[in-house]
Amino acid sequence: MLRDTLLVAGKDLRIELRSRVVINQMAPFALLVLVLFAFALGPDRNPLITAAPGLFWMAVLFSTMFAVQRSFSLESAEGLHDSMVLAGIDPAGFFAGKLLAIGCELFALEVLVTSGIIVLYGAHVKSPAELLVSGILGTVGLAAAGTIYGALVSGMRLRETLLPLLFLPVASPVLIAGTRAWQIGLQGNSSASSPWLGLLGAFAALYICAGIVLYGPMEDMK
Amino acid sequence: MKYIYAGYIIALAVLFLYGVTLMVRRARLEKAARTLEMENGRSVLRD
Amino acid sequence: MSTPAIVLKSVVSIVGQFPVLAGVDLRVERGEVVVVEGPNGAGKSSLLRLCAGLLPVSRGEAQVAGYDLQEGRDGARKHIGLLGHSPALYDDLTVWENLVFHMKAARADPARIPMALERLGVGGRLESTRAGLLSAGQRRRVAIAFLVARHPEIWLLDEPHASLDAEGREMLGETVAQAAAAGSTVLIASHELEEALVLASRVVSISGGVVVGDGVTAASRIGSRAGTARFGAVAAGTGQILAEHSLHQDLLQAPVQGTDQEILRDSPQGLRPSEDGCNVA
Amino acid sequence: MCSLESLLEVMATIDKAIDKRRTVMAAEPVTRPAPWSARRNRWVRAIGVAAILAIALDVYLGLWVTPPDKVQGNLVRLLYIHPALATVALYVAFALAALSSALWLWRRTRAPFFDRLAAASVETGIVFIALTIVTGSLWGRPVWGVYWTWDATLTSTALLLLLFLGYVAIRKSTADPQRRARRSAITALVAFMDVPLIQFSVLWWKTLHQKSTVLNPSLTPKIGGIMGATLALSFVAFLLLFVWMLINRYRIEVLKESLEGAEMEVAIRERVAEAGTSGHLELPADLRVPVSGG
Repeated sequence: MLRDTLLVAGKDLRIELRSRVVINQMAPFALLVLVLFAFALGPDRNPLITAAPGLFWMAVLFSTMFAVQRSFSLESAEGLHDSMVLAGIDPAGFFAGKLLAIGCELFALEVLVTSGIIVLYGAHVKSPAELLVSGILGTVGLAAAGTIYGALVSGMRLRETLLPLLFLPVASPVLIAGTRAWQIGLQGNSSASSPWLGLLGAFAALYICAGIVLYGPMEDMK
Repeated sequence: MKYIYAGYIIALAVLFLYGVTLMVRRARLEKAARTLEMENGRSVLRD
Repeated sequence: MSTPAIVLKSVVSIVGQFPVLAGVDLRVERGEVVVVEGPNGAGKSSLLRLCAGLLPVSRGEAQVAGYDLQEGRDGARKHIGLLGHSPALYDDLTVWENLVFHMKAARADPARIPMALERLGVGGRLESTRAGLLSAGQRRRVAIAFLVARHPEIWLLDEPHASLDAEGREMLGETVAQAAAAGSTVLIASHELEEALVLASRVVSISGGVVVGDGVTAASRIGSRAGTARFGAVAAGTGQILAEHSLHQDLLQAPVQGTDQEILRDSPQGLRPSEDGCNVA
Repeated sequence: MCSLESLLEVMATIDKAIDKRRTVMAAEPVTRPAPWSARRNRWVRAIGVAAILAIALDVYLGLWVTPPDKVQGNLVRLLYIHPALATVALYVAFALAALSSALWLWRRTRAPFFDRLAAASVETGIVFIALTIVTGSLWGRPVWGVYWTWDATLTSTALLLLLFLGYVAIRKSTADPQRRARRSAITALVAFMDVPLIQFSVLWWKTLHQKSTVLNPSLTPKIGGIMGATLALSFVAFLLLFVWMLINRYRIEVLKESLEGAEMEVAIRERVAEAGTSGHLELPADLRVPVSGG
């Protein structure tokens, strides 16, 4: 299974390096979201800073959806999907590979958005540990849930509208916990962050297991 | 107190409506199944 | 004869609400080359995709390469190579990367790739170009090269001649001939009958999701372009007897190797060569 | 050239093959479920009547007989609907949906029954959970002065409603029964897995954020006597109603699928008929040999 995971992830990331969709399109989009939020909340600093954690995770949530849609559009060509199924790739490996690829892309975007927030909003970070840990756990969780729903709707007619409808309610705990963890990261009293990180960790673990268990039946329904 | 009455009335009305629609849908489908059955001379229902 | 390559017993396959296959009976022995023909939407591609395990077996039984398609589908997939309408290539990756990925996914040895690419005339410079830049014909040759490299037991070719030039078709002919000679079974769904019939030893007509005819072609040596095929098959479901008539007038000069009986004897369906040379399935 | 008999013989074999195909299709055994014998129908009707009586009693007791609460005054009367709706929706309907989806996904226990049961319980559950939200916000209105405050349970219930609306969306947009069943089973499981997470995160989000309101509708005040009895009655009443609705909704699902199945049989037969007539081998002109003979 690990073999297939690395194979699929390697392939996705290599395609990404070649086509540079994330760098050319999603990165500017993430920054654009930050700027739009600034317009929405007005120019003065303090509303932006207080809202910064929430804005960060909203930007990450939208990027997740784009990354998932992009990642599953690779295999949308008729022949490709058949050859993937025919090659007998272990479904869990395929899921983990996609998860890994989307996770890396998202993490890169998050680093960009964080620096964007620090620069644009002038937020200064007291304890970066919180940001890093919540960022990783949140990203893994979002990537896992996103991959499950991405696979579920791939091949369906109205997948563009179905994916947000299905994915966003499920991802809400990450938004809530992530925002709280981030707030603590910015304010610095890191003692209070343990329940939120625990929640993010639980979400990530739960959806990774769900993906590995459920991916088999999902695959052979195509 | 009027919120209480509103709460009760809305809840009961919606439940009643849903119950009635269920019964109507079921009746219509049962009839459709029976007519289809007449046409093909054998049952179409699968459990 | 070891276990037959493909055995389908009144197989019904329902996709969405529509029965693409409505009761197909087919038996293909190992090493046979069979052409599946029929009008558009008759279910040719669906038959191939079913054999590849990509369509559900809603009713009936289906065994491919000895595995039952309902339970042991994964087992069967290791032995099956499918060449679909759109070749399975990632546009952003180079030809070489594409093939390496597919070979590794199929747990096959990537070392066979250079040889396969050379055989199909897409080796050398083309290897490092992005698949997106190739022409449709080249992409199909790369897809065929993948099949050659993987060398599965059962080849399922869906419209293989599409977008192939003369040279490409000849290469395809050779590849199929070598595969059949090496004991693989080949199923070709095609409209271009002249090309396909040269390769095949048997024609299956399918229409309306049902196999309506199964005739044997007395195809002789394929080899060079000058191969002829004495067509003794009865195209079932049409009532037209395709009497002894070589495919192309200009091909007559090459003699047909082996006598009638010799050619027909090894055809699995045990055709009765009647005196006046008209063979009836 | 070929003699006529061999030609006729060929034609005969073809027709026989096609006829055989048709008979095989026609004789397809279609299992017929018991048309819900009168006895079973009577049972269903009994449950329905019992549900209506219980609810009538519950309403009567809740609105007029039970004494107003010291703290909340008459507001407490919603206590006899809101918690019952919430518990039935969450811990009966959606739990049942998740359980039957899991059973459907597991190969050994896979049966159409579970898929339909999941569909029926989700749809009924959605009605119940929507009403929970309505009664909850109505309960909060006089207390908080506004219909919606980001109260922990209200928010998480709203999220659950959205979650299972996704289930209905997926179920409606796939045609193939097999694929639809598989997709909705997975959606139900994944959605139900999220329930505890949402509950916790919203609860902590509310409580860790600021002290939760005293009059939190889900914190049922300690009650006894007539009020406790009515509360218990409300649970039984709404449970009965749910069971009645579930059975009917399940029956509708069975009928719908059977009718879909019947149309499919007809489609198969048309396909087979179409095969007999138009099958032909398009050959290049020079190869086509005109059929000669008597």
